[in-house]
Amino acid sequence: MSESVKNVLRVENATMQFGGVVAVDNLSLEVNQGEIVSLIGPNGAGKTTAFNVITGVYQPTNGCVWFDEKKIIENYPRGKMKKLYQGQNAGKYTETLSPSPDKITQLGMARTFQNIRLWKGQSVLDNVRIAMHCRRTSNLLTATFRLNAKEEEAQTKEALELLELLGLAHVKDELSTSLPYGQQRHLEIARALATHPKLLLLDEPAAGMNPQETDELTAFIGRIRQQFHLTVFLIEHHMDLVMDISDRIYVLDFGKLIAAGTPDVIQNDQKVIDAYLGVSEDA
Amino acid sequence: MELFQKILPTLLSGISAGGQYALIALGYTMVYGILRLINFAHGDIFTVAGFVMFYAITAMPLYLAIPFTILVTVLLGFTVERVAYKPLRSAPRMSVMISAIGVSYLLQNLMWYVTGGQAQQYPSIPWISGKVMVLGVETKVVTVITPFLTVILILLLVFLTKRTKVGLAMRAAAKDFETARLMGIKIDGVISVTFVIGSFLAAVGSMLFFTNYSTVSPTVGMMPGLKAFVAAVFGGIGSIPGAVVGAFIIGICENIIRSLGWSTFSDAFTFALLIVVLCVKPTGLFGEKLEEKV
Amino acid sequence: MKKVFALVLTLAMALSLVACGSGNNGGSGDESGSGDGGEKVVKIGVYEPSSGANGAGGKKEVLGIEYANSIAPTVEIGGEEYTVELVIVDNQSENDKGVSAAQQLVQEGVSIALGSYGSGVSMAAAPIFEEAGIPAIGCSCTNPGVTLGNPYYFRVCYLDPFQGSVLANLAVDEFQADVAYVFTELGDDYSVGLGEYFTQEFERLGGTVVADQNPAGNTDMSGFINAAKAANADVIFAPSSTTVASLLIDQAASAGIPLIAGDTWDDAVILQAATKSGAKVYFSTFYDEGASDEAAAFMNGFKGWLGENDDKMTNNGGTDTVSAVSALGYDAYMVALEAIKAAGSTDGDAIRDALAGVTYTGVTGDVVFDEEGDVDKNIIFIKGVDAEKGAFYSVKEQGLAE
Amino acid sequence: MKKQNNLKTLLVTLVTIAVFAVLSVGAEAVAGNVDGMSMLVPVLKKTAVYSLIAVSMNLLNGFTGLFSLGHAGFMLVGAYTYAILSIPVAKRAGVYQYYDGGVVQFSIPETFGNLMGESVGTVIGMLLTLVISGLIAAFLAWLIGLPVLRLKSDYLAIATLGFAEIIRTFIQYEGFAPLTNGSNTLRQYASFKSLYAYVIVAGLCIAVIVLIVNSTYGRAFKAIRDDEIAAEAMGINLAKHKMMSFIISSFFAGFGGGLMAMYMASVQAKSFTVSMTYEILLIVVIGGIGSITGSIIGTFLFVGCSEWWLRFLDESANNIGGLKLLAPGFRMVVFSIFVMIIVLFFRRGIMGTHELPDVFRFLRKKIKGKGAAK
Repeated sequence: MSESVKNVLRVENATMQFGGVVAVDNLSLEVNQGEIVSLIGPNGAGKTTAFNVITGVYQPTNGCVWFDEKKIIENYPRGKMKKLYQGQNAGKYTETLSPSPDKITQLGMARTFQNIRLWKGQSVLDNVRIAMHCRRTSNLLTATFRLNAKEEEAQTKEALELLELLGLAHVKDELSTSLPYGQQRHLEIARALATHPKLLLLDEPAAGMNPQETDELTAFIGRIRQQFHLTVFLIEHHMDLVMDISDRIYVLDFGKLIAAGTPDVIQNDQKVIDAYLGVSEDA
Repeated sequence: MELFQKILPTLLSGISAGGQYALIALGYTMVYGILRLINFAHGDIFTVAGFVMFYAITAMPLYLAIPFTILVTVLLGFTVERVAYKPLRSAPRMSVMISAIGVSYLLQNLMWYVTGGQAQQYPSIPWISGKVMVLGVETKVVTVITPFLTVILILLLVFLTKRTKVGLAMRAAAKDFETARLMGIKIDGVISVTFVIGSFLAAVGSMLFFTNYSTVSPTVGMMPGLKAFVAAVFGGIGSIPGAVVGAFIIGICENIIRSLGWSTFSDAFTFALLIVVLCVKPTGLFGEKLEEKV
Repeated sequence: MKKVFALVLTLAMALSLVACGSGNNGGSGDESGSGDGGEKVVKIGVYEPSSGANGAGGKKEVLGIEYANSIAPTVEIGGEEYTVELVIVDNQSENDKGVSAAQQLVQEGVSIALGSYGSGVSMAAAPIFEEAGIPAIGCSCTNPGVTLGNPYYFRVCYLDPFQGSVLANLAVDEFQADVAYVFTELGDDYSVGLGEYFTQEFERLGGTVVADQNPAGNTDMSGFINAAKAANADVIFAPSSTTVASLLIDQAASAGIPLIAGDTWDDAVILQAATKSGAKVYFSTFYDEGASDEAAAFMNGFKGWLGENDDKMTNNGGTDTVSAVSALGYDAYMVALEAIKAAGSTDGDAIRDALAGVTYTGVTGDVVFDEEGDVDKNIIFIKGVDAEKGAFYSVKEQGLAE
Repeated sequence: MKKQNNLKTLLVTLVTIAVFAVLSVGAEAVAGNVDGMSMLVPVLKKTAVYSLIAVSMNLLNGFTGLFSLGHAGFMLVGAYTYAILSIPVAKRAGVYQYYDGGVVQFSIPETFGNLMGESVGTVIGMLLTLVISGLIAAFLAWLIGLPVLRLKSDYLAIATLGFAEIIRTFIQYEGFAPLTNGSNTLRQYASFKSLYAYVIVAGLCIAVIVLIVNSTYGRAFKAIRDDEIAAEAMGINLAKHKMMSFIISSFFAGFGGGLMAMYMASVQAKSFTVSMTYEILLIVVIGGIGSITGSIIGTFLFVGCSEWWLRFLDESANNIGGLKLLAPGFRMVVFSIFVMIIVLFFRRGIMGTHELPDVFRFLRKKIKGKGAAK
């Protein structure tokens, strides 16, 4: 890190409670400019829920989220939840701020999904172009009568470049669902990049990939961070990848943060070992 | 007392209408509870029951005609499910709904073809067609019987769903279709039972309904069907008591509006009520709260 | 592959349909073709509903026309004998479908059109007939709008303003009514229009009107009956379709208030409903078999004709009751023949001009058209239901009080 | 390259419409001179009008995945707006016979006819009135959309259905009768006479819808249909885009309603019931949800079958032998069985989500492929 440390994402005391179940419990974390940070933990630890809170899919029950030094999400237990609330820091937050996911994406945060969510009926190229829709300058009228041809052209060109980068250029006209699994994951990343994010959230990008593909992906994530000046926050079970790539790692278990630090620190942390104990690295 | 005398007929009509809506609404709510399908054809099945009774009575005595009508209606409900909904079980919900609309279209055209579009007079059923005095107001026996019969049928239904094995299976299927299937519940059987019960209630409902409003025509079931559906949504779709309460509220409200001389807007009011409920409390009055899933 | 198969199959289906359809139509085309060869043919279009809300009534009107055609199958034009060919189309009681049907008549080259049951579809077809220069004779469409401003539309029945006024007079003369409850169907121009004219006249005669409208599809009439009772109404005036009527009759019976209605109630459905419930029902109609020799002859002839033919009987609702609309259909056909004869031509415009001068004594009364294309009938037949016998009976002939 | 492509598309569209217009003139000639073709022109006119309406419904139900059943309501508003604004002043007294000629005392086509000359001005006035019809329907859609579009699938369907019924009630209400003529028919307004006029106007509207569907907004709509959550996560504002689709769809439904009013020559609110919406929905399903050419083909088949080719099924004279099957109404039974077969066994309709040009391209490729193999 040559430049001074500036955090892109800061989660403060975020708690997500569904009925009586606390899925994420008082989670606080930071992701700094240019870093690659991983969020790991056993299955059901609340990792994806944390992502959903950060990207606005869920409204947290309590706590707040900062992006680019601006508070974007905040909530406190209200209504029925007031009585039900089991988490901590009740009363600390008093505001409600819950933009919809699209607003958050437009601020410069993009994500991929664990259970791939490509647009099924669309071609590979269109999947990427649709993600550029949020950056359009055209309005309905100009778009309908093709007065935005220049923009369209530029977008198509950029989309093709992205596909090239991810090795998908040769299948650009195929239906997205006809791609093999690994390529679908790549397409998800291409789609996320198409929104021009500052922060890229990857939810298990290597799930279902073989070791060779995983290695390639590791290298690739490093490359795009350089090329697009990205900050990356990822959830992953492949420990090789995580340890290889991460600047820092957060570990969740039963919704609670149990450890944080550099790969070396985490690898030797007793709590983490306990949480994963008896389970092979690839679990 | 004089005021009471004025209000009573309105209330009686309202309760009677509500009872009939309730019996139709139950068919909607049970099917929706399990399949998440608005069975648009339900109102038409109800009308077919009316016509079957009309034709049955010309060929056989009443005590045979009633079970015959119920049997035919139940068979129709069962067949519709097997032919038009079962093949689409894995299809998107929209396809099934379109299929339901198609069935409704077919049944209406079929009734038109068979009857030639003539409205028919429903036969009178001796025990319930008579007149009776209630608190100084003359009314039909059926008006008084309907709410009681409705309540009895509903209690039976609640007993069925809460205390029997089939009921347990139905509730399981309503909660989680896939898991229920994995747990060894024969889902097709459960769905068939649901349609059978729904059609049975529609048949009984049609007898009460047409005894009260004694004209059967191919499109007569459409509006009551829609209103019964509104009642089901209003009460919280999937909830049996909800459907009943919703039906009575709508029946009574409608009649009050009519008695105030605003009949023009009585249907519009029903729909407005629906939209308000959907916007304020999408799960209806008694609807089970659905956890958000992504 | 499956997709392609489906596509091919559907296309095949569509093509076979086209083939079927054109084959069928080709058949009817051939008939007229043979006409060109030997005998001369004049085509009369029948524009009536045989399906939809008014299908039952429309079919009865067609029967009257068909019966007339069986009586007078030819017409003499300029000394030559022409065979009359009926071209019957179904307007399905709906305006948009009616337009297609009317255009079909135009394309078929009819000289004159008859119909329809229901004023709405007639008004929908009026501009099409006018543009094509084809005169039309309405049978039972009573709304003033049918002929008003439509120079090619004529009709053989009386109009709603007259009918409404007469019925208001009936209410006063027969029932000494002070308060009338006027029940109309929301969205139905016939019902609302007749209600309006009744109200005007009834109020002019010093009565009070309480009115309400029934939204389409509603089956629960108890609210209206309650309201009528609450208003102490002496009569209920309920111009409505037969379906709504039979619902109303059933529920009005208990209230003991007599019901008055317009021409649509001259129907077996009403007879059944009123007989069953014992309600007091009176309505206006176009035709009374006892009114004249022509009327009696028509009734006997028509019943005999129905008896010979099962299909016709089915279309008449399965009974041999003679509906007023059948009589009107008969008259309309006969008037059309008179006009064709007078015009001495099959040309639409010539027939239109001739129609203005036609005088004809029909089974529903004399037909002489005024400049608007309407007939001047100053008496209306009032019929009632005899619940014990289960039959209609003539109450009186009602005119307007001066 | 892209620009050229656009130009080409535009050219192709215009040429297609022109070809259809020429064909329709031909059809009129055929109908007048060939026996048995008398229904051709009315069926084609209705096809043109209904195509536009079906395509507009497809935009919402097929391309955006919003299952709305309120179409008849917007058509009703469009038809009434058109009729009210274009009845010639002199004829108003006759049309609004119970309301002293009504409150509207001008006619847009007439005014333009006076200003710019009978023929040109009237046509411009009519087109303008059609656009106004669409705009009013669109405005209503905006009002209704605010509360309703948050609802999901079948709840949305039932709520929009309810709104359509409410709209109808208000139009029929006596209190507004000086404006709407209440329960009575509106008639004697200006309308297109020739088939080609319907074909050109409907064709241009459909062309605009095609342009929208293929624009960046159209792609966003399709993304919402395919996966709402992913669409939102990729920065597409769901509320805004759903509303946009709803408004556009309603605009064309209103515009189509105006055309339908012209075709029907008289309008009455009672014919715009739920059944009308169902019919259009079935057309869309037959053609293929998500295919514009499918909707057009579906309309032609639907209108043709229900009004023309199956008519012989209604004639008891055509009964063969002792079978008494054929009678009035049988046509509609056969027809609804056809519809059910398509709904059940050809769930994707005739075209699926494909367009006719795609199919041609596919076939050409296949033929070429075969040639290369040889």
